[in-house]
Amino acid sequence: MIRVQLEDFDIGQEIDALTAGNTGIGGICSFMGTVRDMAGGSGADDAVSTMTLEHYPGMTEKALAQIDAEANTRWNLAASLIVHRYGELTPGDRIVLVVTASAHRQDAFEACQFLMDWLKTKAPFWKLEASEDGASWVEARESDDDATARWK
Amino acid sequence: MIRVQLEDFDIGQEIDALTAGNTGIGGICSFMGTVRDMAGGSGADDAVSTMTLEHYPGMTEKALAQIDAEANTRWNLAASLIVHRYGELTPGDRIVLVVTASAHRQDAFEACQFLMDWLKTKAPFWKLEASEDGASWVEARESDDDATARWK
Amino acid sequence: MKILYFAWVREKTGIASEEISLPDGIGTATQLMDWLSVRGDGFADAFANTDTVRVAINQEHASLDHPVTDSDEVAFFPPVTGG
Amino acid sequence: MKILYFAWVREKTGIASEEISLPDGIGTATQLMDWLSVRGDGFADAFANTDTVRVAINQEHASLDHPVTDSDEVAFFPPVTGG
Repeated sequence: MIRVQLEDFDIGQEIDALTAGNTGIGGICSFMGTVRDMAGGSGADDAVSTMTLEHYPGMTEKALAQIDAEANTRWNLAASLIVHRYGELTPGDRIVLVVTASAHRQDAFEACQFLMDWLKTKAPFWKLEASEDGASWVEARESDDDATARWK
Repeated sequence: MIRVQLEDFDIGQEIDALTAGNTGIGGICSFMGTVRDMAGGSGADDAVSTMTLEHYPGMTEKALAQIDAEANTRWNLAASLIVHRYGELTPGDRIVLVVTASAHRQDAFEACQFLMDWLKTKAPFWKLEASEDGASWVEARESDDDATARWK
Repeated sequence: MKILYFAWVREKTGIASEEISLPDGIGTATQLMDWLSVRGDGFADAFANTDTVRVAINQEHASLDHPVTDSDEVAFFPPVTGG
Repeated sequence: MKILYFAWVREKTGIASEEISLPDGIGTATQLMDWLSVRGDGFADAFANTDTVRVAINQEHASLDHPVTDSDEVAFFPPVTGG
């Protein structure tokens, strides 16, 4: 299941809704990305005041649904969820939630990492960080490309 | 931080309490173990009605605190939490929660897996599964030993 | 053809999207970028370094030498930074 | 010495814990198990297959040949299955 939304989310409610009634689940892995107060590439002095997430409506939903299906093909999952926010956020705010539920924990852990690595390098989102010094677009990191490459 | 308790927990509240005020956190990985309705080693017909978790009070708290400290030595974590329940549970009930928060997602994922693998093989808990056919102690799995061995 | 621009590509071109008729002789995303570049300083700036520009055709990631046709939806943007 | 029994080891011995005075000549966990085994059928059954029994000494996992002294807290239990 995937959702792209402006609104915040509650991890407990999301997990409960996703796993309700399915008592074959033995493990639920989740990852939540939050806005850090330090600008991505720069020194610790450059405090972020807001982060604005732009995305490509239409492509985002399509791409997220594809990768969610792919994770369910590769691993034995009872349920999975991707929730990604867009719009203006501030440090500490939740950005993204990935939940994977499985009978066995290894499937849940691997699928969750796969989805996060993929989101970082393929989902059409762009982050604009604003600090006292002005606004700048967060640059993609090579380490994220490397992380995605291991799932080939 | 570690806790051993009879009571249920709320993952959202636990994460909020753990990460409150720390805006240097970029990613929060969590794993929740739940009671499955199928008996561990046996066929799908053997539906579990209750699972009772026995533990070793004193050693449990000590061992959990040690491994929590070890995870914080091995990975760059902003915060970590282990909550493990004991007592009588039924299918779908939450058993354990591990939360790891870090500036970078790889640290959070690895530390969370490390803690779960360790809990499966070293934490002094024992599971008694009761079904219509009677009660039996869950046997340790070799695959869990293998999973723990990779962290040496 | 519908063209969309995102993030700093959008800021440099000054527009988020437009409809154009694909001119004769433009057969790939790279050729489309070259053609867009000569429309003005903003466009020239946006496509000055094609190494930093990514393209999606009909909402799928594509390579810069991917064919484009007049019925396609083409999007130009920097490497993505979601998650 | 305080001795604790957990899970099916506890069920077989019939007791969860006891205080004993460590007899002379018992210097390791294995020797303690052997000594406990001859106290009755339940104990014999609990320690019949030492491959399936684990030991903790003073609340730390230990090997079966680990020394034990009268001031130790020793626990016997099956391989753990938490998490």
